Amino acid sequence: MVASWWSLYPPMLRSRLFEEAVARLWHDGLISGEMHLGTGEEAIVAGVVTQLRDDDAMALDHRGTSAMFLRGVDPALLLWELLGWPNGLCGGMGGHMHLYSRDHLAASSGIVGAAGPAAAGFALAAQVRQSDAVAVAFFGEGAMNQGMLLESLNLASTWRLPVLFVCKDDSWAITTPSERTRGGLLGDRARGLGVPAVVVDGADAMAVWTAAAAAIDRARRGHGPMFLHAHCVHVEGHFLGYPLLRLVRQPLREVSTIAGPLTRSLLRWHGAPWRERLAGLQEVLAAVWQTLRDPRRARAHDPVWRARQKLCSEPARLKALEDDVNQEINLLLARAMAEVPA
Amino acid sequence: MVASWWSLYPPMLRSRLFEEAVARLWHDGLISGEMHLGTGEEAIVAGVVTQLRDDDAMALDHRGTSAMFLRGVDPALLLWELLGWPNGLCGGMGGHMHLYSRDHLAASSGIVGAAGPAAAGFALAAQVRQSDAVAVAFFGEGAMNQGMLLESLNLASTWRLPVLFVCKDDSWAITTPSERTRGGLLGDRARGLGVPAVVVDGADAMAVWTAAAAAIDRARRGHGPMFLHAHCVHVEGHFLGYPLLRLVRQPLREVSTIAGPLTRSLLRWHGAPWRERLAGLQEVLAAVWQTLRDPRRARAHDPVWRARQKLCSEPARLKALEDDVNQEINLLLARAMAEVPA
Amino acid sequence: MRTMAFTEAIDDALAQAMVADPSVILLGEDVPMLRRNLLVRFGSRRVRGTPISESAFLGAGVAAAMAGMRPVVELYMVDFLAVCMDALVNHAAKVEAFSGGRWTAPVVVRAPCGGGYGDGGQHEQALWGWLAHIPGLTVLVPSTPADAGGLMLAALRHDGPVVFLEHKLLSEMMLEFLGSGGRDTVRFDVPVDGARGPVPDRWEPAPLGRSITRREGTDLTIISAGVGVHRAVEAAQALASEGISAGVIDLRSIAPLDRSAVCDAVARSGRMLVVDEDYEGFGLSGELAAVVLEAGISCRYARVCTRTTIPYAPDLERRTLPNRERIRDAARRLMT
Amino acid sequence: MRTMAFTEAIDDALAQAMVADPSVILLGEDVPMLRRNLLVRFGSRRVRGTPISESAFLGAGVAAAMAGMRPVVELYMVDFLAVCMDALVNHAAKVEAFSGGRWTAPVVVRAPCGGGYGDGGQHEQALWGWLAHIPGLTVLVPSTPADAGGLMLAALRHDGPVVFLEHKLLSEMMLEFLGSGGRDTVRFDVPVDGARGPVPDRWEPAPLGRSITRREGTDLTIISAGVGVHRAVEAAQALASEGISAGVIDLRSIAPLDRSAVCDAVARSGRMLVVDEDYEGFGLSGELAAVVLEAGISCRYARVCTRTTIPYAPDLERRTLPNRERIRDAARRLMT
Ligand SMILES: Cc1ncc(C[n+]2csc(CCOP(=O)(O)OP(=O)(O)O)c2C)c(N)n1
Ligand SMILES: Cc1ncc(C[n+]2csc(CCOP(=O)(O)OP(=O)(O)O)c2C)c(N)n1
Ligand SMILES: [Mg+2]
Ligand SMILES: [Mg+2]
Repeated sequence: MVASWWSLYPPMLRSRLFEEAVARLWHDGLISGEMHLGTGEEAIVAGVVTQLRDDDAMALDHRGTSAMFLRGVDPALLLWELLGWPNGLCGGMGGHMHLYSRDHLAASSGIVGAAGPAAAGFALAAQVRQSDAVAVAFFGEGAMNQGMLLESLNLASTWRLPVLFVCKDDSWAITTPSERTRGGLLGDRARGLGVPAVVVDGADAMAVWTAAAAAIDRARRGHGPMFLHAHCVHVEGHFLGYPLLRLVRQPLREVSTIAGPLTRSLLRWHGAPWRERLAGLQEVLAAVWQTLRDPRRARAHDPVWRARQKLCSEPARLKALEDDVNQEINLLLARAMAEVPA
Repeated sequence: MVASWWSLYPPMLRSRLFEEAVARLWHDGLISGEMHLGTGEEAIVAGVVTQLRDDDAMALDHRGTSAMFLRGVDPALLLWELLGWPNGLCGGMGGHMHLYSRDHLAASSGIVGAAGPAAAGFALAAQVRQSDAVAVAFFGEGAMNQGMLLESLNLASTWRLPVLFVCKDDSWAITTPSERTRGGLLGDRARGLGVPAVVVDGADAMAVWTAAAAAIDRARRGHGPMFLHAHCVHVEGHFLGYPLLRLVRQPLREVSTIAGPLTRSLLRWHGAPWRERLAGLQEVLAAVWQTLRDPRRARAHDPVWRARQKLCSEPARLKALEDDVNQEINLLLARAMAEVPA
Repeated sequence: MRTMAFTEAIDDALAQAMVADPSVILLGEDVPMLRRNLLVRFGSRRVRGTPISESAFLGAGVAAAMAGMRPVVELYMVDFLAVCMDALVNHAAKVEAFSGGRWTAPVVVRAPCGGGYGDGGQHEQALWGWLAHIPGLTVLVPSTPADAGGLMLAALRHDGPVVFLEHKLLSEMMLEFLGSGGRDTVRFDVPVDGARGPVPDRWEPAPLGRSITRREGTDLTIISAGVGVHRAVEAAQALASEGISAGVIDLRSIAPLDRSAVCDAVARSGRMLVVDEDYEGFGLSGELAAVVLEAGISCRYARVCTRTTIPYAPDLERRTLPNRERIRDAARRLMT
Repeated sequence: MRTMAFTEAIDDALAQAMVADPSVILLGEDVPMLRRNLLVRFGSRRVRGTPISESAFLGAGVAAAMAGMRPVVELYMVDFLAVCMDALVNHAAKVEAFSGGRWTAPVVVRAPCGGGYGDGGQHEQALWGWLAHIPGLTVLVPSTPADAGGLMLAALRHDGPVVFLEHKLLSEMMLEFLGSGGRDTVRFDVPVDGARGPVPDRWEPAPLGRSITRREGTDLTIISAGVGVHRAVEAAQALASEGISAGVIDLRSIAPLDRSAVCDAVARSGRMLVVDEDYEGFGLSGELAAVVLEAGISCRYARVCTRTTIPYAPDLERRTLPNRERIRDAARRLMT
């Protein structure tokens, strides 16, 4: 089976609309705690997950809701879990950072880097059984500084485990620009641990699909792991309510609370010489500016929009498709929210 | 100051004779527990340690006795510590895997990989103080699979810490040949973490000295860490009483105890098909053979012997030198063993 | 006298310490943004952002401390100590012993802890009793802004490793960052006296290993730390209306433990109720039982602790963490 | 009835399990050499050597267990769990809770533990009470070859994560490997009944969470695990000659804890003496005190535990680990 934009656009759109619905529930206060969405990385998730087989496994990080959804986990169970209802996927015990579906061999973790050992373990089970199932690990570029993930790249290569390591590189780790904390190149890093690496445009679902297909095929044939490095943008920042975006979106409300203490502290007696203080201020402002005018936020980089462009030539078919997806998500929400738990 | 064979041979010989004395004490049962000696890696240790400055730091692994000795820690204090006497370097609390000398900013650890973060921390202190002191980390190639060491290579590179990472590659991790557990090349691994790497013949003290000198100079000038990859052979195997060497040295005594259970188990009903059983047997025997006829154990690869060769042209001067060293070590032992604690 | 929020107080005490001692440095993930007020004052040489490499930067902090620095190493949450526990357990805590008392590692590990805002079981653990099991570690759990600042100063003066835990329910800033995310559609059960309060104009180090009595009581002694202290005080107020006089001791320091204060109070009241947000088994609540028995004091005993992995769902979470109702019921049972 | 050495018994039980269940696999550093007898019988697909990457291979073992395998993940020593604790604490122990009871991680972590042969403080820790603090972990500490094999089988049948600790002083093989290294110039204080003993011809799983009474006694109850059990029995024999009748309970399972057996015995004798090679504070000895107090039993209590980092020097090491003399003195004090 090969992919086409007609086969890749629907899952991306479904994921986007589903997560936008989740965002509304979160803003309404119906979902508690942090909420890390995958809006902006749909091309990577869809490009990989849509070609997994029933017996393949997935290891996810704190940002796995979209992967679970596209893997075929009942979306109502997902919503109920996020709402913390007893009828949720995990009975309300896990929440979005701890989504588990045994039927799908899919496990999440809020511990950065944990997707590496987990995927290696799923792949180990397949290898011991001498099946040709594979395991996928999804993680961010920040996780590539976490020892357990580096170790598991080496473990997968020495045992030739059927693992696809997918690095969704949004170039941020919460408020830290990752180029400030990374030595070398991630692809070289993977190769130095024995895992061949490919770079792919994470906004191009077709490119991701093609690269992933080759890697998965290779793994099924027993040739070991691959490292897929895909760049993307997280439209909502690290999580919903991301301070740096709030600063940009509601400057009046947010700037005051931050600017006051910052300038007071900057001007306090005793401390570093001016040069160092201003360098520090520069470091803070840089992060804000980078968020404020991140060119990657332009619509042209939105993977869903880009996929849609490929289909504009057939407006009628496109409209029908989008109507279907819209209706599916609306029905889902209506159905899910109707079943308020006892 | 530059090195010459006349300046490098003495420390190597001193280390060798000192450790041979330690080995005798261990065999006599005066030293308890494991004993990991550095016999065979003198060229690496001497080539690096002899050019450290008073304010430089060392982070050592379980095999750090020789480095402590060559760094100038009172050898009597070392012996007493290994003997577990209250007058020892650490009052008998540490033993050879936990040698600490605050005056020398030298710390050991029995936790594989821990030398990485420790050296980074020592270097961090120097950097914060804006001094040009450096820190050296000594570790084996097996430690290069330990997450914390990989992490600290990246940390050192992003912070441009003055660290010299010295990998003493004897190609064994206890009974495991390291090529079986390593993906990629260690130099590439370091580069993928942002640390430039050089390979050097670990049996050639002069080559090590030259490479280390360049790396240390670079670090002092604020250009960040380097990775030195040096191969060596541990003459006594992983530790004194290394089973695989005993097997080779006292076959009659050792083989019987091992061969019996092994063959019985090999022939038991129920288990893997023959092919797999024999592959397993092969894996065991391979390790034994590799130890048995390791060409690297030939005298020509002994760094101390090789250094000595360079000096044979001046037999008189050489003899005088060796007599001095012999006498020094003998006096040390006499002095140390005389002071039996209350 | 000034009034400050919990985290504000800690950072203010840190600023005072950083002025007095140039060897005090801060490092951790997002520290440049989370401690931006300190960054713009003390510069990026002393206030450093790290990669997500806890084992490396905590281990580095330990060695930097051995080399004379006073590093405050921040973990994003105490739960994540699990990925770098070795640096604390096998190194920081053991340097002094291994060196025969000749060398120490005065590193301060600062970590948000605790639950009540919906992040679930990998992000809301307390773990203070777990850490206190290791000889050589000092573990501090302040419950008010004044104690938070004073104990941070004490931690920086202490000549060994200290774990300083900052409860997220007391930290306006953390709760805003992780809990509400700017929403006014969510509420949290925040102990007001813990989240904001009076602090001295100039910080003095608080005594290590010294508890404080938050409420006098003759019928039973409730012993707790962190948010549990406030829950206990509220429960004690309710119990008073039933004629039960419950005293509340705030340990503040888990290790070293204020054995004498605990023994005195329990010997007098004859009843000990431990309220511990950390896990029930093999932890603080057990140690307190042992301390009292070792002193030859016989008492009635009960504990209200976290017994399982902390659930995500708000109502399950509320029932799992020690709450007023559970404390009150346990106290009533102790009286019968 | 056969006679076996401690480690021999464990490996024999493993072999039986590997025959019965193809999903049982072994992995860890040097496993091909340390378990060579199992390697040549079951092949390198099921008996695997690993890099020195505990976080990766323990984490992989946890996930492999979730995928239906029964992995026995070997750590070289329990002390090194500190570098990979996250896989146990935040994953293996929490999968069942996070998944709402729908998924579990039946991984067995096998690790040598304990001291008495001169490796020092980073290599001789017990840590069983520390591990037992985490909800969801089962922690087993056998003291005889028969229990060792039976508990390993039980661990492999259990539907959750189990830490199986193998005391090095009971393991002829480990002691030869790490302690004597072929020397006949060194001696160790090895409990003979623990190092070698009768084992069944066919292994049956031992019950989890069930202790066993090693010696009956009316004056006081000594509770211990692992090597401590043998030290306690020897001390009890000596005490008998002084007219003190001390019973000894071997817990075998630290978590779950055999509360009823402990309470029954202590209620009868009125005196509890905990002998624990793990650290004293915030651990097993405290939990036992709490268990008894919770049951409303008043008793006299004392504990003989490891109080500090374990020293390297043989005599210091002997005095730091629980020994007969300390046990006897504590027992005598309990009687006065
Ligand atoms: C071991 C650990 N350290 C720190 C954290 C806190 N944390 C949660 S997400 C995150 C950033 C992760 O960045 P990245 O891996 O790039 O993923 P992204 O969020 O950008 O998708 C951090 C530091 C954690 N959850 N686990
Ligand atoms: C974290 C950790 N895992 C395992 C061990 C057990 N161990 C001690 S030395 C060693 C082998 C180390 O090999 P290498 O790093 O190459 O150093 P070498 O002994 O060869 O010099 C191992 C596995 C340990 N001490 N620490
Ligand atoms: Mg990222
Ligand atoms: Mg080696």
